Amino acid sequence: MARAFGIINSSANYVHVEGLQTYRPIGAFAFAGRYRVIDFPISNMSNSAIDRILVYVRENPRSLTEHIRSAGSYNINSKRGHIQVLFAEANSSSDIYNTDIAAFMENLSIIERLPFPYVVIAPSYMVYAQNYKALLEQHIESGADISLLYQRVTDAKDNMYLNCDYLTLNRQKGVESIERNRGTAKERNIFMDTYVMRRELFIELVRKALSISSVYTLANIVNHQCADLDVRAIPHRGYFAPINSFKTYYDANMELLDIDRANELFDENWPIYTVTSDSCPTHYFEGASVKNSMVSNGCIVKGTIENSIIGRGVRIEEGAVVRNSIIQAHSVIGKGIHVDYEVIDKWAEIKHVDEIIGTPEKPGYVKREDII
Amino acid sequence: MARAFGIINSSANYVHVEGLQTYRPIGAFAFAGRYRVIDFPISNMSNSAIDRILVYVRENPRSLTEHIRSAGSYNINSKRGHIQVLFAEANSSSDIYNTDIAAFMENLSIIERLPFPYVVIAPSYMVYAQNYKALLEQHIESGADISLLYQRVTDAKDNMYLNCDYLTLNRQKGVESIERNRGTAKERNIFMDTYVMRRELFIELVRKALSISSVYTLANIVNHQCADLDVRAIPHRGYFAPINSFKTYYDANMELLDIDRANELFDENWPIYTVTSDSCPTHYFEGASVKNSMVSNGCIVKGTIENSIIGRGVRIEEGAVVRNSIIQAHSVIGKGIHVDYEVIDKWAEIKHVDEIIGTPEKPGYVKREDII
Amino acid sequence: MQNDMMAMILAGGRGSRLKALTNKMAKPAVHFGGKYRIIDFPLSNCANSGIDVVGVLTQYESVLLNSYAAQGRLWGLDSKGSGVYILPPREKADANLDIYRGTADAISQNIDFIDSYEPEYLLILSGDHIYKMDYAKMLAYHKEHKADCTIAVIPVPISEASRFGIMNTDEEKRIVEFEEKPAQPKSNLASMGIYIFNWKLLRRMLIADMKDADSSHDFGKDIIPTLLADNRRLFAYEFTGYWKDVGTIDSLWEANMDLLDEKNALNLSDPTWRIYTQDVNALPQYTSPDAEVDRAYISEGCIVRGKVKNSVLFTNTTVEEGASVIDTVLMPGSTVKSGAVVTRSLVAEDVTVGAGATVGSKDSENIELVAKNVKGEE
Amino acid sequence: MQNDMMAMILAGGRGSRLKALTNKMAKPAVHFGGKYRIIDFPLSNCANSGIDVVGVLTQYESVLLNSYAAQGRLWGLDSKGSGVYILPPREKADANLDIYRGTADAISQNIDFIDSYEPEYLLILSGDHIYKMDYAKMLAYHKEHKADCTIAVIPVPISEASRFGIMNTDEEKRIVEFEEKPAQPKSNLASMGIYIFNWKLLRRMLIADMKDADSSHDFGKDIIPTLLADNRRLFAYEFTGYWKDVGTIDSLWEANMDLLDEKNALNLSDPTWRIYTQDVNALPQYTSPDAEVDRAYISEGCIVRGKVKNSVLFTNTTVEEGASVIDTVLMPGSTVKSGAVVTRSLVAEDVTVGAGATVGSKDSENIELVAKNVKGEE
Repeated sequence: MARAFGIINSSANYVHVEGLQTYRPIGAFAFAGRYRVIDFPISNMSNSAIDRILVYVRENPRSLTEHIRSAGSYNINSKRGHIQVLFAEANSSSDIYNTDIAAFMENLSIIERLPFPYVVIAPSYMVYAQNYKALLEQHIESGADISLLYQRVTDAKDNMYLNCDYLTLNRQKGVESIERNRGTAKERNIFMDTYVMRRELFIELVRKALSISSVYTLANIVNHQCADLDVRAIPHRGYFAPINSFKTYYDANMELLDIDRANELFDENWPIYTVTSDSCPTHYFEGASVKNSMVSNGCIVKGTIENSIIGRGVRIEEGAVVRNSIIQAHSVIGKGIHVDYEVIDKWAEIKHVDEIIGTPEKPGYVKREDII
Repeated sequence: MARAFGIINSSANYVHVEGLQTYRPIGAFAFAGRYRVIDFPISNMSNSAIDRILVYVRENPRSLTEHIRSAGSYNINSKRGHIQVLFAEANSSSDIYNTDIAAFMENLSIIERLPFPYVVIAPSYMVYAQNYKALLEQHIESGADISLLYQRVTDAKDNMYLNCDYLTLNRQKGVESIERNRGTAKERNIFMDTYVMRRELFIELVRKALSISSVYTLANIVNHQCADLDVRAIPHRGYFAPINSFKTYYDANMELLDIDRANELFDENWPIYTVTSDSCPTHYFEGASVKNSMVSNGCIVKGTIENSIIGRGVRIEEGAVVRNSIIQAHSVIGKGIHVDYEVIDKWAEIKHVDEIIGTPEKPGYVKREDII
Repeated sequence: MQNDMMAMILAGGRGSRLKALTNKMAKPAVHFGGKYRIIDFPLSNCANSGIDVVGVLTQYESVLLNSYAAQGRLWGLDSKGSGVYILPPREKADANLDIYRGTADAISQNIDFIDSYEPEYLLILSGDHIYKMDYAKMLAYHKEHKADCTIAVIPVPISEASRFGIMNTDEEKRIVEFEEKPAQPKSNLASMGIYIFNWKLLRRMLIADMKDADSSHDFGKDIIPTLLADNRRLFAYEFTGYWKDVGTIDSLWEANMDLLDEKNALNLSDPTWRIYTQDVNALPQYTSPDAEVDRAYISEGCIVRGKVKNSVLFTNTTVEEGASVIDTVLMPGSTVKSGAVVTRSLVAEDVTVGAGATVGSKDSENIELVAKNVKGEE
Repeated sequence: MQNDMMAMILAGGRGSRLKALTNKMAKPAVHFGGKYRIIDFPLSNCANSGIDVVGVLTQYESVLLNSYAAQGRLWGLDSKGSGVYILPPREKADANLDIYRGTADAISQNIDFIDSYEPEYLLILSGDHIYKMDYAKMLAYHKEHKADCTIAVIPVPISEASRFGIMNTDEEKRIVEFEEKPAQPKSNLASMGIYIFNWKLLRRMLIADMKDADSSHDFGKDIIPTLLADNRRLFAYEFTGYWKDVGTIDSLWEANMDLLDEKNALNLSDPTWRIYTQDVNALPQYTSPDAEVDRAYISEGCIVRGKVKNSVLFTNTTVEEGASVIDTVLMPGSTVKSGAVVTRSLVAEDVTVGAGATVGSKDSENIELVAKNVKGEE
């Protein structure tokens, strides 16, 4: 039995991933073909023996609620453990009030009844592997009030980090502030939106945040308390991808075609769980071709696939050529059609055009269930 | 494999059960101590081999989503079957647009992909036992376009039926109209908000409803089509309780203390499933007393219980007397306190007063988590 | 139970003609179709047919089969009131531990288990066959014909009929005669080893059969002939889909190869009749920039850097640079090292074909079974 | 596995002193505490301690136990990578079907099963005891002491110590001697039959033990003494909570009665350490206007119209009008008909005490076991 419960937090209301986020929160985005982004934080928690998890969903809860409905898929004991979705039910009137703090406040009695002294808070919109048990031990040992996880990057001007926060640290790794990264410096300690603290302190911060400002987020209140509390930063190494814009989503997926990079994230001893879809293996017909790609099960491939990531149950018809693209589950690329630099959302069907082509700088997007 | 899928519909937006409904939709109300109202329609479907069920939740989805998260609790094959919650995600701006039709429209692509020719639609806010397999067979045999379930009552002026619709029938049990029961007549064919029809017709009606009026409900459009379609009524006999006001909630529960009446609803060959809470048996201490009551597991009873329905994990302290009341899960009645004609919501604690007493005509209500 | 019928799967076969593959596992646990095991088929059929309770009668070297089939969750058979129960022979108050003496004896020894569910009908299945069948439809047929026993049959070429148990029926499909491997078959309807019995009747017959010293306690040899002799109502239920007994290495290879056909009759991708199996934590299949893949059936977790043609690659197999895999089945976790050439072979689970090695031949009569690691170039 | 430890529960006991209760079920399946079975305790302890994989070694008349314990869902042990596996004796490629020859042999015969999970540590439990224990804490203790084997012990009154296996320890709790039922006990620390072993070491010892013709293949008689003789690091882990071996009708009755104490040490209502069991579809307990209930432990589905005092009523029991149930345990589904008086008794599952009958006496030395229907007035 772990000493901590987990909270998986939603992206802030200023983050909006064009296209994809219209249909589901970032946590429910397909990632690496057969996974969803939220599989990573949940697996991190499950592997760290955290089996009581609250998932805050800011908007469009359906797809995420559907995806995580069974704790059993994540090797979490289905009696002892539980993945529970927190909605912000009362605050739908105006989006600026729809904050993580408001949702925690609304569900505070649930949090107060949990018999765990610590809480680990992780984002549902960032992909990384991290042992939270080790993080918790380090936190307890250090005596800090709050520990924050960060990654030191030397390309902080990159698109990928523009919607992130960064930490300003003193020499003892004390956190002096949490601020939005505006891309004004190359080197930054990018905050991974991951917190460890005592449950009591967490509850105190939630109450305090609301007393200061009705639109404060958890990051805001922790930043506000940096001077008064012992807030420390703990570095993370290895694969890290924040998913907070359309381009970072595309790039983070494509990066996995470097199999060494993918193996950084997918370690045999740190399983990433997901919900099974019971698809059969993928069937390559005579004349098919596939190179430098990741293809999920249940596909029917008669055409050509290159440098692409293909979700479950996709059909690539004869003569179709798919390059540099992410094709999500159950989509169909019709006969002879060329697709290049595109993200094709679920259940779409490309059949009435000759080609649909984006650019490396600005990949295209085809909406869910669209017929083109 | 059944030929139909199921939809469990939410109560209309003009229904509001004082107190209780602030916290959860009617389907999530505690009923008969250990059940929730929605356990009845789900069990009816499960027992009828309908294992693909869509549950439309109009508001406050959390408690209902939590309750029904595992199809396994209802003896529904967890691969083949599935209980899925439909939210009306886009329509939260104004409550009048928040209709069942809007939610079905928003989730139409899910409904269109289901491989079942028929749909059974049942309410999440009415308690009754009904074999839907038999209903479906009768519907198919009759050749009707739509079949509606109703109960003939002779006390339609009673509170219990005031928020219901009633059917006007011709001599062939053809439905001429569906109208709100205003209590102007004693005898009425109370509509049990239960429909059987072809899936294709259902989809057609959803589209048509929106083309006529943005605020039309399913009942509205079926009423509108009564002249054009073959809509027939099928009578139901046995226990039937619509839960659509505070008083009907109280009365429907209390009625179960007549054990013969309770046995009408709880038939050994028609199991009503619910989610287990893993409570231990109830412990009656020396000096306790209990008469004419239903008590769930996990309670600690040191005082007296009479004519009451007690939820799981309730504490009745020494000298406390509970009469004619519904005490919901995890509430505490402190030493020596008298409670009479009350509905006490979950996790409440009565400890600073001598008594809290309602009347048979107007039972009192104590809010969730209140300390009194 | 949803439809008053429970199923018992006879899964005790040693599958001795599958040789090395069944050294450490019972035949129903043998892998098939890129990611499945044979027993996934009857179990998924049960789940999809609305059957809640399944008993699996195991006998020989069954720890792997037992712990696999015990995970009812895999087929959704883990709801309240539902389950997959492994039933090996057991010691009783009044009898010593003994093996099952025949297919009927396996059921007889579990009468108390079956009774505890009070089924109206009992479905008896074999754990050895690859097929998709809706047992609910067979039950409807059984009820419609007011049958005492219904036996699923499949038409076989009359030339091969003498290899099967053949049912001779009248024009109403009532069985008038059963012949085991007849030299002169009168019909081409072969028994698929799938029976629906009215439980009360079968129960009586099994109790009598247990006491019969001359009985071999077998459905085909004892129970069915007795029913016919008693003039009971036995009906044949004709099945016309894909059905295969994968009893030899060649037929197992063949059944896998069938999946490569564009219009293969088994159609594992039909979303209305899924075959469920154990999910593995594996990345999607990865193909390198140099991979060549043509006519193949490939599952998750595979890494292909070489050439794959006309082959079935099970979960987590690896084909390294410059290797060729042709007309071959690679069982889970097997590896073909760089430059190796594997043709017309079936490579067993976790087996490695070393770098540069050559295995199998395109002209061989039989399929090469590669059951042990093959040494490569040093 | 979450903590590198898997558990094996020895559940083969015939429980012959429980007589009629175990005619048709193994002892671990015996009912306890109003709604539980004995085996719910070790299984719930495993679930609550974060153990994912549990093997249950069954032997005697175990169809009920097997099909009960196979439902891993009941204890949440049904997640991906998790499970409860029933392991009866089985036929192998190189050995005939044979019963388990002793506690150690039961583990030895399942080495391949255990190996397939590659555990670092193996937890061995008995399926016969009522207690709540966090095995994760015991494992932490085991690691902290760099032990080869850790044995849970409980202090017993020194006067009773000669009934137990007694561990003599040094001041660091290292076990220096083990005595089975010593006439002159040197310590009061009794073995609870709960062991944590480093699997690699135990595996070697079991293989040696299997070949030893003189061994009785028992942990207490063979494995532990050999470890001590080898000067291995064995430590005692002291447990101080409620622990009871319910091996006789009297002790089973007593353990049930313990639950009536206001401050009973077992505390089944602790929400942080729930005991999980099979849920039944039953209404809440119903009491009629004439019911009298005082000092009782009553589960769902009970109907009380008479008097219940100082008694434990299991799920779905009925006490009719005018009946009295005093100092008694009513097992599931039992009925006390109108006017009957039952005192100091244990009424077995589904047994009916007829109208007006009198059973048991308040002065009897032993508890009356009512294992068959008692005829009432005509």
